[in-house]
Amino acid sequence: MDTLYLIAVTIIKTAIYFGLLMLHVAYATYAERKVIGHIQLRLGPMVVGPHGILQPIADIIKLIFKEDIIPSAVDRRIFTIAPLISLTAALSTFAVIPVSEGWVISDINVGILYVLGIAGIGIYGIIFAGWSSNSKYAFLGGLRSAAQMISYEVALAMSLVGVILMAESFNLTEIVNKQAQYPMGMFLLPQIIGYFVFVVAMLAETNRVPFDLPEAETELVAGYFVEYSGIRFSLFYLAEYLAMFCMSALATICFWGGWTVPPFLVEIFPFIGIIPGVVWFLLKVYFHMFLFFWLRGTLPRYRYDQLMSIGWKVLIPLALINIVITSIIKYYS
Amino acid sequence: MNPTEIVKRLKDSFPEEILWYRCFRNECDVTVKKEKNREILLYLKNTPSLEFDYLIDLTAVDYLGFREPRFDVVYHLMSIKHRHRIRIKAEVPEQGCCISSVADIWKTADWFERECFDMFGIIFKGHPDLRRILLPEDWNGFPLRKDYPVHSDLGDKEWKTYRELKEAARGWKDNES
Amino acid sequence: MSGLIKIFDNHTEAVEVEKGVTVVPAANTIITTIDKIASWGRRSSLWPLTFGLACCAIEMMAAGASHYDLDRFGVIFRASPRQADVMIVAGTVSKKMAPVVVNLYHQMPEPRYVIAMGSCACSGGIFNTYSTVQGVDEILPVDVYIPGCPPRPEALIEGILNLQEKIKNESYYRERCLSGVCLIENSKFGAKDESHRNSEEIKR
Amino acid sequence: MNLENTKELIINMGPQHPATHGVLRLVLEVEGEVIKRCIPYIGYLHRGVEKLSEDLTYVQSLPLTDRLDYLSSMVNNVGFCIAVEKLMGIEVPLRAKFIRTILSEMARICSHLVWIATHALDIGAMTVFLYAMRDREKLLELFEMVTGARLTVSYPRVGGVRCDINEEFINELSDFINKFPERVEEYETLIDKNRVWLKRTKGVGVITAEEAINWGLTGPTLRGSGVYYDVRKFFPYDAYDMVDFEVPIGKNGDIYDRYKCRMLEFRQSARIIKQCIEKLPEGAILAEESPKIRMPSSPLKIDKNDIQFEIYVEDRNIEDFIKKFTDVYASVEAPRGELGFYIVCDDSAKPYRMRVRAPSFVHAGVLPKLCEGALIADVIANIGSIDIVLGECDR
Repeated sequence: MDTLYLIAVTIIKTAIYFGLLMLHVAYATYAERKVIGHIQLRLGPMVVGPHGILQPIADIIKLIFKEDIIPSAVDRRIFTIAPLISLTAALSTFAVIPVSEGWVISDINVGILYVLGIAGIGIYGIIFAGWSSNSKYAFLGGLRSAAQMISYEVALAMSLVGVILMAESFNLTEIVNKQAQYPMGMFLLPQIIGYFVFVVAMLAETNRVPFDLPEAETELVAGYFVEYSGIRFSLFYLAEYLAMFCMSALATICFWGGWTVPPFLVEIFPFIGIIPGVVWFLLKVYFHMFLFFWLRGTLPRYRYDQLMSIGWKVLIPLALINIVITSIIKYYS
Repeated sequence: MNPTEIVKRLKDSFPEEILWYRCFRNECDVTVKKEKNREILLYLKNTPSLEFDYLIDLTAVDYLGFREPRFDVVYHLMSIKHRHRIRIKAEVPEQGCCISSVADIWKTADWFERECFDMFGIIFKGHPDLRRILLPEDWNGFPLRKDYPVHSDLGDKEWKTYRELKEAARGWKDNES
Repeated sequence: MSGLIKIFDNHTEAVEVEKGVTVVPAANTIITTIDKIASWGRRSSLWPLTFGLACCAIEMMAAGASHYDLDRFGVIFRASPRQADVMIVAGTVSKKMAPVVVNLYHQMPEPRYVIAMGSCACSGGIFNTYSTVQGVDEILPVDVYIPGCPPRPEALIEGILNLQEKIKNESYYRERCLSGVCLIENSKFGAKDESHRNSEEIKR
Repeated sequence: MNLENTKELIINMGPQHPATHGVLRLVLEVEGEVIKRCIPYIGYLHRGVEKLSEDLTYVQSLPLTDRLDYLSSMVNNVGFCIAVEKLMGIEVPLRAKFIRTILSEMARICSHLVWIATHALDIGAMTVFLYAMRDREKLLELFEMVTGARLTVSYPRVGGVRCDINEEFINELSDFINKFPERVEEYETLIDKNRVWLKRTKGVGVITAEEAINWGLTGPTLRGSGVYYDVRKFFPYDAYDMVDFEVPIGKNGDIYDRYKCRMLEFRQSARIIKQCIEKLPEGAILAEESPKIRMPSSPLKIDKNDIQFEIYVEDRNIEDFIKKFTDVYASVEAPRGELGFYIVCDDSAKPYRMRVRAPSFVHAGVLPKLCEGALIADVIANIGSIDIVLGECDR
């Protein structure tokens, strides 16, 4: 009976989580167009619904009703499975991400490792897509993506080692709770180097500007998903935005104190203590999402070799230094 | 240097090759025999006081029905140092329609000569890669010759691929109506 | 179509209202709703192919830029034909370019639309010469013509709005295959391969 | 692994590609990301302008030149008009010269704005694109005010300009020109101080001065390599010898220097326009002897006494031919480089041959040299930095 109950609860939780997540992803595209629009002195979607609020819905409906082309020269099986791998991997990461105290589908004790591991699987989808498309642009996009992800995964994981050392746990809820005793209730200040490395690596992991080489529009047309159309294309799109959300959530949890309110804020405005933790969590995630959009509106794109040298020659040494410093401080205090 | 002086020096160096010169609106053109065009152009480029280091333009003109060697290959030269220009023309007949290439003297000439070949069918001997440049490889005829039609309807001379495209389009056009 | 009706309604028999025309009674209630949603989605997010040919492409760029901002209408340019819905033929189509244009058209997924932007794409314009196609409708089915040399960005926006109007009035199930698939089947010069579309897919 | 059976990956870039500025097609042989060979294919926009003009009169040919380099159609028109004026021996009224200069420089700013917009977009900075287009929109409005068209203006006439400019236009233009240098600084803060931009442009796509001359490059692409050549200074036309301006020159010949040259040209253009507005004289705008549009079939009047010639061959009766066919070459400094018109006249109302010496055609030819050994991303940057317009390249 207990097991059944557990399963039922998990399913319901997952369904709610899933629905909200999809809504978020859909409106992330809308938010991106709006934010970038305003950076670029224009308005973004305005006509479909008031202030273009129905734009993402229209996009999704259109993509669903679009013809789904499977080109004759592709490797059919891999071509069909690739977007699913990307999407599944991106979705699975959310199973362990807590949005508030106890609001998590599965509270496992190696949360960070799980997220990093699953995010690593996501790149198989991209490589498969690039390989199976039988298109040179897609192929190059897939290769670039593979090299980029492998290089930056190292930096990303290393930047989190400092956090793990300080929290003495892999569990994400635990990490959030440990942050209470640090200044501002966050790991942000003690782990500032780690945070910097994490943000740069997170941009590269999610293929966003200035590291959007795998899908660089002006070089590789659309990169690895150049041959995908209709619903399959939208799955890649979903996966990309899910990955962005996942990385933002990870940054929030590991560096920004998750759903907790910075204590000094509560001291100044006592009433904000009533606001539920999930709101704080979302606000912090939205800030990171905004960061993605903001950078997209501002920065040019790196070249391939420069991207690699930044990853290996700057970020990884920085992350290592961060680990050493953290360990020394940890050891002596 | 004054254009007429340039012509004079050219005439002194190549007395046999120069056919005539003409000055109009302070621009001089010298018509030469096509056999020695490379030597003349090299002389113009390498002589210190002339130093025509810059090939502005290379083209051809078709004088069908007006003059016997039908084509003129026209070189526009300029010297950045001395700020003077000159125009050299080489007569090319329709039979044996060829002239030596200058692509190794000026890199610019590479594409200009290809274009000239594309448009007039003049063959440049010694050119590294003489292919059509603006039109498709299997195009019929040389459009800038005076006996080529201007307008779109080419009839039999139509490019093969385009004709097939139009036939294919006729298929759905019939369906639509 | 009948397959979809059967999902919702398995009992009603089809009635022959006219000779050769069978209709399932009351089936349209479902179909029209889907129709409406689909066509709303389609017309609200028209993604054109980034495909500039000549002068008109500059006006197309201007229409996409801040002052006119095509993004307001949900129009964002996609560089890959696989993800585009509408091809704006902006500029003179030369004969050398014609196979490429047709090829790109084949690579776009159904339903696909073509806007001929500018005099050259409509009729050849002033360039009645040996190397230009006299209007892109000689090789592609065109939905909307925008005259002008080049048309102003406002004209392009008007053209896109007209296309939306056209989509509004057309059924989701309307067979647009006359424009695309038939062309692939009929043609001799290998468009079937170039379009990279699985031929079995088409037959289904 | 058996390396003998490996071969390079061949990538076909274009004619439909977001970064090839229209319909340029490049076939790249790459090894990994490094380019081993690059073969440009052009002609996808070949419209037969040169052939078509042989079928039209001089005045009718003018609109064709608009559509060559459609980003700066005004300069093309001026180039054509200057060639025909030279042929006919028309002296243009002073006011018309100044108006032409003003509008040519506006066209140069317009064209460079599109260049910075697309170049930045190619490198990935998409916001610069929209900022530049905003200013361009203002200039196009000014163009519309005078000429009635945004892009294809057909404003100059052989012997002058079509209509006069008014006070309102001058006021708005001065407003714009006064604000414009600030705007240029705004672009520079957006990209010039950006590490990513500098990394992508410095030391990439280098052309030395000798190579640049040998390849026949002109305009900012040549000047970026440190060669001082500008048609406006060397062979002044219109009012350029009456205004004071500098020609910016680069040093290293890389993408950054070419970028810098164009950025400095923005300011020089603004300076020229400012001086022209100050010095703008009153008077006629069209020479009296200019050909009338309504009489297309009247032949050109050319004074045959102007022709001096000397024939060195005795055996040919060539004198009539020499007298019949007169030809001129006139060039202007288009935003892309030297735009030349070579016109052969056979005394009829139509050009016997009109040849356009297009800078983009020459510049596209240098692409293989620039791209070989570079990375794929550099190809995009290189195409942007030589600033080609395919309408002019393919004609």
